[in-house]
Amino acid sequence: MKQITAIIKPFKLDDVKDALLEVGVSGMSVSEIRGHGRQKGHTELYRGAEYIVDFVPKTSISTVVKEEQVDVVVEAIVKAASTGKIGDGKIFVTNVERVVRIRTGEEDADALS
Amino acid sequence: MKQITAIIKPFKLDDVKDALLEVGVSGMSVSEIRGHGRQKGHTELYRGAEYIVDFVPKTSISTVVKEEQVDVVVEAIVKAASTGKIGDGKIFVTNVERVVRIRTGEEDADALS
Amino acid sequence: MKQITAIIKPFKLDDVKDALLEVGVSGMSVSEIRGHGRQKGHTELYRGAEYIVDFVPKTSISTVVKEEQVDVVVEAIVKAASTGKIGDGKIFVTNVERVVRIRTGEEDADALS
Amino acid sequence: MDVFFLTVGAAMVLAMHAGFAFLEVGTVRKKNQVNALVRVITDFGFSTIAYLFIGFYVAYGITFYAPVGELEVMEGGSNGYKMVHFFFLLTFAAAIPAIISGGITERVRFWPNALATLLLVGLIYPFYEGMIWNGNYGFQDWLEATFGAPFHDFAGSVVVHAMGGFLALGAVITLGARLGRYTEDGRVNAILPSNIPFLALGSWVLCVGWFGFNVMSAGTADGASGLVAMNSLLAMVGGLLAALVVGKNDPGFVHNGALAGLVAVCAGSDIMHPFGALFVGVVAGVMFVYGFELLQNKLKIDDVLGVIPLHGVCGAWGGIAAGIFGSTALGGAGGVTFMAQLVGTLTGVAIAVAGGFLVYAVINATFGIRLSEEDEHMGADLAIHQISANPEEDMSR
Amino acid sequence: MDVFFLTVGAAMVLAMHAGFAFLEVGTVRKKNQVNALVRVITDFGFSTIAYLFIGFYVAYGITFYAPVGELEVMEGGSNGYKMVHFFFLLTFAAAIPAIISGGITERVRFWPNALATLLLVGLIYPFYEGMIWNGNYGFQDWLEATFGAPFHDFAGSVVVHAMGGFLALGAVITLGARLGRYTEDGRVNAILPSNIPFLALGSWVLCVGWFGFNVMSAGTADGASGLVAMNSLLAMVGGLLAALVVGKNDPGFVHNGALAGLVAVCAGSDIMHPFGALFVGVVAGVMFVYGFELLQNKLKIDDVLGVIPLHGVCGAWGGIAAGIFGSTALGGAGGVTFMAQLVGTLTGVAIAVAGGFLVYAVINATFGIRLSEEDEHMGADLAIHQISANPEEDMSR
Amino acid sequence: MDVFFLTVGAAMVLAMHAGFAFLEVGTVRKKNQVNALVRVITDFGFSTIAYLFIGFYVAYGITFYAPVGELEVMEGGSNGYKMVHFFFLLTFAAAIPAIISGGITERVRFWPNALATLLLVGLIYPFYEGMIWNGNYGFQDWLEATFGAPFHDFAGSVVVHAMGGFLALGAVITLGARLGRYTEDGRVNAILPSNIPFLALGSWVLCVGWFGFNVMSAGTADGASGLVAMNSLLAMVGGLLAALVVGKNDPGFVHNGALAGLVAVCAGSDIMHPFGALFVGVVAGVMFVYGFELLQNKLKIDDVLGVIPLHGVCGAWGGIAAGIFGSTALGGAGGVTFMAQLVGTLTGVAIAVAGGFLVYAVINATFGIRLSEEDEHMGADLAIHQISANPEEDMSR
Ligand SMILES: Nc1ncnc2c1ncn2[C@@H]1O[C@H](COP(=O)(O)OP(=O)(O)O)[C@@H](O)[C@H]1O
Ligand SMILES: Nc1ncnc2c1ncn2[C@@H]1O[C@H](COP(=O)(O)OP(=O)(O)O)[C@@H](O)[C@H]1O
Ligand SMILES: Nc1ncnc2c1ncn2[C@@H]1O[C@H](COP(=O)(O)OP(=O)(O)O)[C@@H](O)[C@H]1O
Repeated sequence: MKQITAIIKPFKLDDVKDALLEVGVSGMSVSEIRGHGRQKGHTELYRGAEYIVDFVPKTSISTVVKEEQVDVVVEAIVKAASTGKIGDGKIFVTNVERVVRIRTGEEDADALS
Repeated sequence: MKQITAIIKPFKLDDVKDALLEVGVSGMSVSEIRGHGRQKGHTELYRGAEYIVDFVPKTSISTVVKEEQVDVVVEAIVKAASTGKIGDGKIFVTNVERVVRIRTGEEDADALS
Repeated sequence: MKQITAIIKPFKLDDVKDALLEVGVSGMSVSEIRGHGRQKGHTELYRGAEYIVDFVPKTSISTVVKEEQVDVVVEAIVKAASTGKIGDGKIFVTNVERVVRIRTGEEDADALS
Repeated sequence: MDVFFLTVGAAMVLAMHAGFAFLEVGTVRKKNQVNALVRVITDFGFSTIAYLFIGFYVAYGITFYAPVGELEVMEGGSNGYKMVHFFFLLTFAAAIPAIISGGITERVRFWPNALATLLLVGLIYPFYEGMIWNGNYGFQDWLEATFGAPFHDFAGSVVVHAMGGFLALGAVITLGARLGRYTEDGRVNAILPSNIPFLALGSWVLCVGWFGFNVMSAGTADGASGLVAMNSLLAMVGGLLAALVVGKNDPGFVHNGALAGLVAVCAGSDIMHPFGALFVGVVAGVMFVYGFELLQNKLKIDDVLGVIPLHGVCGAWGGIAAGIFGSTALGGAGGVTFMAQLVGTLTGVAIAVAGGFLVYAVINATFGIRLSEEDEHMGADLAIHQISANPEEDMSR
Repeated sequence: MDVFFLTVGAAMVLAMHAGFAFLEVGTVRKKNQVNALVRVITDFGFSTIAYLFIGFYVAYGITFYAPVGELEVMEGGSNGYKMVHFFFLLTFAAAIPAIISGGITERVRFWPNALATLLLVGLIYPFYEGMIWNGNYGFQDWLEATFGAPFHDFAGSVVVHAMGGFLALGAVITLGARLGRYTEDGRVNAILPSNIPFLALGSWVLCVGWFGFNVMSAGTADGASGLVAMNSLLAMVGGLLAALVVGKNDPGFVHNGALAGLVAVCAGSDIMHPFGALFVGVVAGVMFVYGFELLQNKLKIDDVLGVIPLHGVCGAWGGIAAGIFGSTALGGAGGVTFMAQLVGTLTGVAIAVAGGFLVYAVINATFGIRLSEEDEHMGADLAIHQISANPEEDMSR
Repeated sequence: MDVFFLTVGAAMVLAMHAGFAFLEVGTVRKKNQVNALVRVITDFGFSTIAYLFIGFYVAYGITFYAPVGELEVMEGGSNGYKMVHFFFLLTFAAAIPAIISGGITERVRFWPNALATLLLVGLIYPFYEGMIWNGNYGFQDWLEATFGAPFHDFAGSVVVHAMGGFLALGAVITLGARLGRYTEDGRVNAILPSNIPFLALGSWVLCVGWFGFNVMSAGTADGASGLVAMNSLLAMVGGLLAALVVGKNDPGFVHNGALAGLVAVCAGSDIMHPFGALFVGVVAGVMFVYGFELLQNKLKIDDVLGVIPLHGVCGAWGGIAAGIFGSTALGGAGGVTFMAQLVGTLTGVAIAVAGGFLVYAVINATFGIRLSEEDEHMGADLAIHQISANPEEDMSR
């Protein structure tokens, strides 16, 4: 199984979630993070003084899927999350060796609902 | 070394933490996330209008342990976190190639306190 | 590619970020977590009664880099994040199989800006 | 002495504007809190200017274009009563934009709204105010001749509240609903309030200040009536308890229910029996809850705080109720007739509805009244004020 | 004129109820904030009903079952003084459930609590109130005959505060401690307050309103006494500074310490020397801090806001202190005796303790007074009101 | 009657202290909110002690060392007027540390600050207060002899506000800027406020209370002047609208702009024409915004809330403006001269600047006035009070 983690723009979460559900992904976990990349953060003004925003808010959405689903999931995310503007984010794919469903003890493929 | 990440119901955190300490895990990291799975989110009513809750609050707890500890740790989590109701969560096991303790520079097994 | 995740003391974030930028890491993601390790949490007093703090606030900072960068990045983090006091944190290195830049669809090394 | 009396009253009604602000801050989404605060306080400022230079003259024919020495300040022992009276009446006039604000919040542009405030407080409100409270245009005389009594609106159920509430109708409809409030397939999406404690704080401030609004409407310390105080109390209680039951413990309904009772009791608080006032409050509380749900969910009018049912409907109910429960037949003090109350109230409502559509339509046509979609999405705080409600937390890092 | 006077007083004491609400909102956990707000405002509503139809009659034999024309509203120049007096005294009566609320919060069921409010404000409080302030049952005459002076409680240290605080004793013990507060092995777990600024806001509102509570207790504008104002001020300051030192800078102790001083000064504020009042306040501040810790940590009585030490203990101290510092020997105005104060105070405390256990035990036996464990865990906000304090943030997504 | 009058005034100004507290709570970072609250309320306590035992005597020669019976409480129908007058004037005196507090917050040590409060309210403030308001040291006589009129400061633009604001200059400079505010390479780092709604709440409370501050400065109910009320209103509005425009919709500027207008109008509110007051307010609003930016960004004086421009500069402007707009030539009531106002104002400013540097330098040299770097980094809340503003959320787990 593979874990696919996408760092996306927060306002794209709904679109990405819908896209994932459409390609048959049924479970996912989301958290709010802050990111720094090409979109570098910026300097703002408050009452004539500067303040520096090093990190911009991003949303991380991750799902664990069977190997054969990876390509279609990645593609779905790219399509749903892309705006074409800098800061759209990244997708990382990593290997997951074992999955357990806590409720039933089922393992691996069976545990992925 | 392996990283074991469990997505659990938030009110189970204390139990899982105690269970981990009991089986000799000494370090762990926790964060608040939101999840979507079989427990799908729901539609609520406010003053006669609906609002949709797509994600439910979950807690992610993760610990890096030596390979030989994995089974007992997974078992301990399953036992502590399970309520038998949908939404109990999942456990993911992934491979960690290297661990460094920042304070001392110790690596791998030595770095896992 | 490798993902390097460091759990550090929150007030060290700026130093670590600067250190990463210096060694040529250009992208990173940060989130607030709570940790338990040797630095165990503590018991505090409020109006004569105790309350137990099991977890201490930590910051997780993670970056995905090319294999050859791992050593220098780890070293940079250790240097920037270390205070020599318990609770300085850990660094975990894991394997990343695929990286996609959402905006352009570029993959792997090209996707790491 | 009377200056002291009215100063206390004016300060209490001034405080009510803080109440309006926090009621709104608590009800809107977090991204619009700052704008709610700034809009309410600056609307008060614009109202002052409009009422000082135009509105007060329209209603009462009074101006201040003379040296202080000639403004009746020092002589006659009046101690500048006229001036504190201006202050007191201004705090009523300024309630008009404060009421409307709750309906149009989260999507209205700043300066076009300020322009609306100037027009409403300078012209439309004082037009009706003068008609009722200063006998302008012979309207009251005509009512008295026709129905046996003038229109009785002691503290403004109609003059202030129904006027504000029904002016909001045109404003809210001209603006349209907030993005995502109603879907194309007819679903109604709830938009949750940001902060119940602030909402409750606003309501409490309004409740307390209301006793200045009502009791001090007597104008002189010797005219202050315990009946007005007691009736206001009982209507407030009736409204809040009714809203508790009908609104199924919803904190927003409870805290607004108290206000509904107070809105309704203004007109007849000086003539109704306390039990009558209690009943009027109960009815207002029920009306508010049902009116709110009807408007939002059935009629799909996105009146964010529910100011149309709260001030509009309950205000009109108050105007009419004074004609019912003020009668001696129901233990009241008399001196009112049902028909005069009905006609007076409907006249006010008609002026408000017409005036609201007129003013907002004209502004919309000339300047545009609504935030751009992008700004609305980002929130009025960042779009208009470049700062959020909790900047330290939200904006750095 | 006196109507104006009492209206201002009543409005100020009405505001104190907002103070009670926010003191509680700030002290409870976030999941119980909405419930605290709704409970305090609706308790005020239920109190009004109970006092209007029963309590005011029990205490003073006054009812309102007559047309307005006969209620002394217009004639005699009294301007309905009786009515605003009702309003003023009601705001005191309604303080009883508001006080108790702080002790029983976070775990009490809604409607059983409302029933308790009706019983306490309709019967028990006015029973003692009438005994002391209306000379009912010859109690004051007996005290005067026996000890040389009646029981002097100018603004209710005992009649209101000790009564409320000790009524809470039965309530809190009947309810039991919050889940997890005391462990089986005898550990005391701190439960941290949610919001210090709201707590402080509540305290400030109470402090300011208290000057209505005390000064306007004179009943007439001409009776208003600068001594009462000054003594209230100094006791407040004494209480807050003492609590600062004894409470080691704890913001909760400081802000409640001010209230402790004010509770204690009510009874003798019209007769003590200012320095006496300062001292009485200092003692109250110290008593509150130690009393709080004793009760919570040693006696394991889970009185969330500490209303038993605050209103109960400091109130009783105030009743007795009036007999000490009111004496001419200590620079006071005299007219009081220590024994009358002691007996009067203890009588009040006894009635409160007995009444509290009685009312809450009966309600507990018949309806059950405590939330289910599950509801308590989830929080009263979601359990009772289906909404949290920050719905936008907490409830969607 | 006058006791009632002043009690209402004193209660309103007491409430202003809550306003000071919340204005500060909203402006500081979250880690210093609790400290702001505790410091403001305890400063009020320390001020009371200092003014009771020393300050009131320094200014007016009055003490309270006699039994109540001799304190003019009961006789002469004065009802203890002297006492409530003490209370009223104390609330002004206590504004001094409350004003300064906003400048020195986020880095000042607790007890050294308390000591400063004692010195300022016991000695420095009453020295100048007595000079102006009690004719001490023949200063007013000399002004009148020299310039044709005494220094006119009706409600304290200079006596209270400029005094407080310029005392803060020495305090702020002695303390130095907050960590990280100005970098070595000359950059100015913005430090964002934590909570705009609390800031706005503080401002509203101050605005409303200010009508007690100004109108009740008449001292007697019969002296209350509608002109004062109206002028205060218009200056407030002028200040807030000017700050809206000049401050580009910034909510902090708008809400403080209202205060700037009110600060400036105190001195001449009883003699200026309403239009003059409006203009004075507009100028004050502009001055505040520019003064704030000049001080913070150019002069690099880290006056957190901007109390030096707000109270200092606008207060001085108010003192001088009374000499301009109070003249009959500009429609005012006359009785003032420009030179007397100028000299009186500058004298106050000079005393304040000198006194501020003196007191804070001495305290700094003896005890140290600034938190350790570590404590400042952690925040005054945890460092001094061992608790944060939202303990449940921040401190457990
Ligand atoms: N090397 C990296 N490792 C971890 N996270 C990264 C990395 N590069 C980018 N990110 C995350 O992705 C977000 C978007 O990346 P950015 O470079 O700004 O835009 P883009 O992906 O469009 O080129 C960043 O804010 C950060 O959270
Ligand atoms: N495939 C998945 N990838 C990542 N997280 C998942 C996945 N499936 C479930 N989760 C997480 O686990 C939580 C519980 O899963 P759910 O399917 O609702 O219940 P159960 O595990 O009891 O079947 C989800 O809310 C989500 O956070
Ligand atoms: N085995 C582990 N797995 C996951 N996270 C860990 C582990 N051990 C430590 N951590 C994280 O690192 C933080 C610091 O570790 P700790 O043992 O307290 O100090 P140190 O690393 O200096 O020995 C912890 O609070 C926790 O967040």
